[in-house]
Amino acid sequence: MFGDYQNVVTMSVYGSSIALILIGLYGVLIKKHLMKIVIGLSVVDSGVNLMFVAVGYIKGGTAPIFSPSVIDSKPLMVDPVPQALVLTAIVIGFAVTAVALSLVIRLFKHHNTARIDQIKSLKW
Amino acid sequence: MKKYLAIFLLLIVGFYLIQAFNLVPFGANRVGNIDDESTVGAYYLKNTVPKTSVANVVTAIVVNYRGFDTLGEVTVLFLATTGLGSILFRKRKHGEEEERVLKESSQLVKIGSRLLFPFIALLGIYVFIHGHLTPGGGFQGGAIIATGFLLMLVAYKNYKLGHGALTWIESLAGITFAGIGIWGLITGGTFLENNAFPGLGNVNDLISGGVIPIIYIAVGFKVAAELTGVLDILLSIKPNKN
Amino acid sequence: MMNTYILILLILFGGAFAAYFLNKLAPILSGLTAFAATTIATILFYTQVKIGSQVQLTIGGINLEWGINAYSWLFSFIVLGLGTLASLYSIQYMQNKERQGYFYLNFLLSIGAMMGILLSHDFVSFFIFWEIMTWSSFLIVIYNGKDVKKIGIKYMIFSAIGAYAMLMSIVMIFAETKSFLISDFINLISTTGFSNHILMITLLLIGFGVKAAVMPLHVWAVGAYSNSPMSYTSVFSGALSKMGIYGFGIVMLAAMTYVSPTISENAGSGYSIISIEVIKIIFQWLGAITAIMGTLYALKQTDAKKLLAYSSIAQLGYIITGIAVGTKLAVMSALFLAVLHGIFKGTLFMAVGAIERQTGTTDMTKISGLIRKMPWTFIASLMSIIALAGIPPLAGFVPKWLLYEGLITSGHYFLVILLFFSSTAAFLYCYRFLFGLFLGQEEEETKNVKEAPASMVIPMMFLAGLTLVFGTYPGLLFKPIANAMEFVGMHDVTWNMTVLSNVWGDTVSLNLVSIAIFVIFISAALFLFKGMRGTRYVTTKDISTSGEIPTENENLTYQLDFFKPFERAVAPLYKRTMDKIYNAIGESLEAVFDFTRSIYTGNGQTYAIYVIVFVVILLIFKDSIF
Amino acid sequence: MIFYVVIFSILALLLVASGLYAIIQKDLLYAVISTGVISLILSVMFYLLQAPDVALTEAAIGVALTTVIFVITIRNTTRFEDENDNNKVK
Amino acid sequence: MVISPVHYIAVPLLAAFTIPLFAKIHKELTRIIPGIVLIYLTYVSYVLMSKVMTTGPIVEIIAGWKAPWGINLVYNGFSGFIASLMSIMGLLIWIYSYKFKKVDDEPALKFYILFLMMVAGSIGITITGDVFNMFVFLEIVGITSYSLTAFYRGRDGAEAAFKYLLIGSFASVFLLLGILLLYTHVGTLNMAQIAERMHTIPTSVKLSIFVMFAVALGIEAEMFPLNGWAPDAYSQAPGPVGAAFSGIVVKAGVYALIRIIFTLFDIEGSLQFLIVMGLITMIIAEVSAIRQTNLKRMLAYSSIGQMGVVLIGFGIGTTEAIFAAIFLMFNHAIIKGLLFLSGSFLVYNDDKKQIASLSRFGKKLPVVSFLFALGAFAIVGFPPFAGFWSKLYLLLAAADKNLIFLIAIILMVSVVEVIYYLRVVGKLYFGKEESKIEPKKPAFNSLIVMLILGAIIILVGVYPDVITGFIHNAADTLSDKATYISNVLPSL
Repeated sequence: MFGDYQNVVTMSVYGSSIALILIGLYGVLIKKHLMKIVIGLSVVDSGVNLMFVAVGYIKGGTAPIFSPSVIDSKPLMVDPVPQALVLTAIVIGFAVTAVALSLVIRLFKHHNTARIDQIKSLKW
Repeated sequence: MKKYLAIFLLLIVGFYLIQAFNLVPFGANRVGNIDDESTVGAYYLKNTVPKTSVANVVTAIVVNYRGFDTLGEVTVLFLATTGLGSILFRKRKHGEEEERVLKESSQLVKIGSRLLFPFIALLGIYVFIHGHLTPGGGFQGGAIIATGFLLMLVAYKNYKLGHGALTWIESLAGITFAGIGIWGLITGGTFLENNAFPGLGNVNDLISGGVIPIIYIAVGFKVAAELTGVLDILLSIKPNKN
Repeated sequence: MMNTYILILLILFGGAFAAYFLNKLAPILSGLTAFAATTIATILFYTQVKIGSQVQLTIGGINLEWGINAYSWLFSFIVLGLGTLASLYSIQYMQNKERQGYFYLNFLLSIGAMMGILLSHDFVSFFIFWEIMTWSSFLIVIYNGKDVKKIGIKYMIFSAIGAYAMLMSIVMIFAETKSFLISDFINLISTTGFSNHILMITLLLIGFGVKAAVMPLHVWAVGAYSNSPMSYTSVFSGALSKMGIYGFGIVMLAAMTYVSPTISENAGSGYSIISIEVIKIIFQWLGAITAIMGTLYALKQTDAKKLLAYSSIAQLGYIITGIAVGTKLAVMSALFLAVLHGIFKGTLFMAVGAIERQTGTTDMTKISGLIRKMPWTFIASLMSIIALAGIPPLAGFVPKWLLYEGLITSGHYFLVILLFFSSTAAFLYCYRFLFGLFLGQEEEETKNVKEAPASMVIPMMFLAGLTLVFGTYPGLLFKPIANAMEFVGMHDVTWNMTVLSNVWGDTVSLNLVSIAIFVIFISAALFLFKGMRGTRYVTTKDISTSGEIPTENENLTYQLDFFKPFERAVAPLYKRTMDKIYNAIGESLEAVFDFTRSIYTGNGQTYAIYVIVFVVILLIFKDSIF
Repeated sequence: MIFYVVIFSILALLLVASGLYAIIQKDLLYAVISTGVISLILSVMFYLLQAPDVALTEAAIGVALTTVIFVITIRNTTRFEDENDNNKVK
Repeated sequence: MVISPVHYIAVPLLAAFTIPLFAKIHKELTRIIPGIVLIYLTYVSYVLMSKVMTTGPIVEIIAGWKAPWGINLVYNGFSGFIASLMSIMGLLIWIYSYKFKKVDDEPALKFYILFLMMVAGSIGITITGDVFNMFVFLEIVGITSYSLTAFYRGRDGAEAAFKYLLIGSFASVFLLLGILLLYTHVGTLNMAQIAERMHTIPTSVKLSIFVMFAVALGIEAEMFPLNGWAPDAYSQAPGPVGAAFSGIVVKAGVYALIRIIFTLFDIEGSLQFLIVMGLITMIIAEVSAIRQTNLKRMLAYSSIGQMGVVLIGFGIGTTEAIFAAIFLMFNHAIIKGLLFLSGSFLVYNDDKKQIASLSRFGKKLPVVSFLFALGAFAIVGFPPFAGFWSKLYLLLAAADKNLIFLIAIILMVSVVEVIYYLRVVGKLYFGKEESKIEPKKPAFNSLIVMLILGAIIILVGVYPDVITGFIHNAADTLSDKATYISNVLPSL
């Protein structure tokens, strides 16, 4: 489908998803602000989701839906399983993000700061 | 210092990720010959239409083949709402009215939202009713409906969400999902088995696929209710007054 | 037979819980329960149980075997005898003290556990009972609530080290023999040699050595002995420490003597440098050093409890040396001393307990002249002290005689010198104990002191009487000892009811000696009592100082700095180096441990970095790790 | 199909750029909107990769709802990553 | 309706969805219904376990699709034993926490729902036969744990929960990546089929996948460098939740890790890896506990250390060692449960949960203190309590493989454990001065639960045969991979 440009597409899909994962992890590891950490986590999630869909893609495949126009021709279809999994993953990611944000709000109200290096009353 | 260490570590992780995914060429056919059924993907592509009469294979997987996952996922949302409620709970002073601390929106926004809301809701409902035929389904439809509610919540300072109604919808949808599952057990089949109706109908009809559309509608309502609940809880927090 | 063993243990353990709960009704009931339980157990044991009987049990897929043999039979005297008498003694001793239920619970548990140890023919039940004994005695050590950290925890740490060394050895033995039976272990040693299993044997010996308070492992003992209630200390020092000796004996005697001469000791093993002889020599010396150090420290004490505690350590040192030397005479003396030490040290601790109960202190600088107030206690103490010092006609003479003879005949001259030195020094603290507490001038504070109640005096007098009996007729004890030695493989032990003999043909007829000394003693006593009529009693306040008023620095009592010149001579030995080393090790370890937890910085991001670092390490080295 | 190649490359570049922006930007509001942009681009990509279901979900949840709850949180905490900047605004 | 493993999941879910409705009828129902469900789950455990012991493993398919096409639940000796343990612990902790909060408080309604789902999710992790389904259950457990950790507003629960969430998100990311890579190579998500096709994956990729799974599940199993969240979460969560963490949630994590290593992968070095990681985890955790002044934190470190020992047991790999490890899991659930439950009464009125504050509580709270001391004695492995046997069996298994060095280290660490536990016991009965803090008298229901746990500890200690039959069966099941595959995929 992409001919000689196969590598470019591979690079841009895989590369951007791995880049998103790494950028997100960087944010989680380095940024001190709790919000930034949660943003980082959601960026990582985006990267992983993209990876799922990218891996399920098949060159020349169509969306796995047997609409009336294609039901008889039985065309090549992309792998539906990663898509189903990623649906679940997105929703779960949202749920976790919501809980994380609520914790951020509570931590901010409690400590009046949102910097993770200042919130360490529990240690050792 | 810590920054460079992190970058260094992440580059190594990235290297190994690339190495691992290098063996998974983009766009290659990993499903295999569909008639072999050597992978689950192939099996689903081959058997979904004849065995479940559902046109959208992803829907069939999400609701039927891996319906158990979806039940768990709906539960995760439900628990997130519950957890949010407990994490952000605060005792209301006696007689204190529940209110969202938002600026009053302009009249234009208010009217626009009110006009838009039914259409958004309708779109959402359409999306999850046709989940087994076209792209979309319970999650997408539910999320769309939740956006509609979001619009209303933002536009109207004291938009009253019927909490009782929300709970009812949430619970009934959940009970429907789990109940259909248990119905399968009661009738001698397996949990979530698609045997509530005698026939599965014709592919691409609105009424087809046995319980799959019903479950997806339940999921839609549930997701909509949960997401709205999350938004409502988050919007009712009193911001700091410092 | 099975029923009897289980019944005995049930009575003791069940009695423990009964005593605990009866305390809620009336404290006296728990004491009575303890006495009843020990008495019934003793009667049952000596009427129903025959040497050589065995029972098999299976628990958790492990085959256990219980039984009694001549060797454990010997030790049962101390456990049951001392247990019964101490529980009788406790009734009055513990009167009006708090938490009696707790005390009797653990008291009976430890007696039951000791019986269990003696009944065990396999290592698993041995270890189970050993641990029950350890923690129940620990609970009594901390009963007072004084110095829990310093004494109780120290005791527990050492016990735990010992017990886990033993456990490690037990699992190693099982890996080798696929059996937990002690007899199989002995077979293993005897068929494959001693030096091939040096690690497991060393570990076992460490385990037993802790309880027997052998030299580098003794630091817990003084605190533990002096901190527990005296009625228990008599059992603790008299019987519980003997469990260490019991195990030590099993390893050293059974394993050593069964080794068949055909096996080359150095055959095919990495440990061949260390042969059985080395182990023996190590323990001979450790025992001797323990004896000397114990004696020297005992000299320095002003607290009667501590004095006795150190003295116990010293006596255990003799026993260890005797067993480690391993000739028939030495072993015989060691086992004799093991039983005898239970008797006289039990008495002495009871006597100190009686004094403590009546006067409220055991500090020898504070009380003196109790001879008139507590005559029975005095007599019991006197006899025990004589036995302890090893003077005929009381029984202490017998093992000393045997030990020296055993050492000399086997050529351990230097050990003889050491032990002789230590037992000479022992006279000093014996004297001090008697003098400090009973003789000398009466203090004002002890004016109203009365003799202890009969239920406390009777056990003391009974035990003191035993020293006389065994001193005159040592053969009463020689018989079971010879049987025990027969059991562990030392055949043809000769003994005589009343006569000690040596290889040079000298004989001591103990009958004659004791009759002679008894006559002398009686007449001297009569003379003293008669003579004392005319003397005047002076109190400590009645001092004539030639017109000069004494300052506080002047030493007016004998008790303080009693042996100063002697102490100065042996001062370098008093530095308590072992204790200091252990403390230093413990503290620095704890500091290191404490540092470790700063890994958990409290910063969530740091934890996240740990995760990534871990992932990176695994990814980079995945080919070599997996 | 050079068209797809170009689209994919542009989308990928945008994705990485907005990812970096979301992490680097000190103003959290912009950072959050940037994550919304990521989701938007992602949903286009999903559509191009023949995953319309996922694209819809990502559009509804990722673009709208996630962004909104982030914004609500910012309202309840601070707007800027640096504590000093927050004071400036007030 | 025949009782089948899916009841473990379906019934709690249905109940959780209905509780908000019942709350409208009567508030009290919100805490009664979870209890009824847990009683039912215990009954299910009883029925299913007796079936498993007589007729062998139960494989249940979901939605009518046979494995590998659908999701299936595998209820065999091992997963069944752990699931039963979880449901019983869940029931006991529910009884304990029955009067935990007034139901008029709104979060109290949520507490019982969250708790019920935490138990159900852990059971789900245990009995599922599908890797992605495991991920979903892991997230259920995660979300409930985060919320429950942050449940109290007075404590630093939110901080602990945030750390937990941060590390937990790492776990889900790595787990997802691992699942994805696995799926691309074998084209299936069913554990049995993955196991069967594992040999087709190139080694280097297999190792990468394994690293991802090991890290993700290692986080849940509290393996050393991944367990920073654990002490915080344990110490800040409400008492019963702490008990549930150590008795139920960690067990699920360890179970998942073990299932992955033993059934899914066939990597030779993974067992040595388990031993080494277990060893490091144990040493660091126990050593960190020694000067801990916060009682709950001390218990948390001890819990982590015990999990390290469990990993060592599984790492040794022989059937005897696995037996010992499962026994240890059982003992740890019960004993640490007792310690957490009684400990939270001891420090109930001290906000900082300091050990110093329970000085001489032996008099004020005799029964609770006694039970705590019993638990302390049992966990350090004093006979005749339950902890002794698992330790003995573990050491025997290690000695059988000639791992002398390992035995020595385990025992040395045990000495450390003895020290810090007995310090607390000493403090409890013989502290220097009486603590000024007034203790909270335990409610009747809590007391009953603690007494039951104490009785189990003594019963198992005196007569371990009551439980060893089940554990033997579990150990045999785990070490037999071929049977697992043929049970799930009979046609292949």
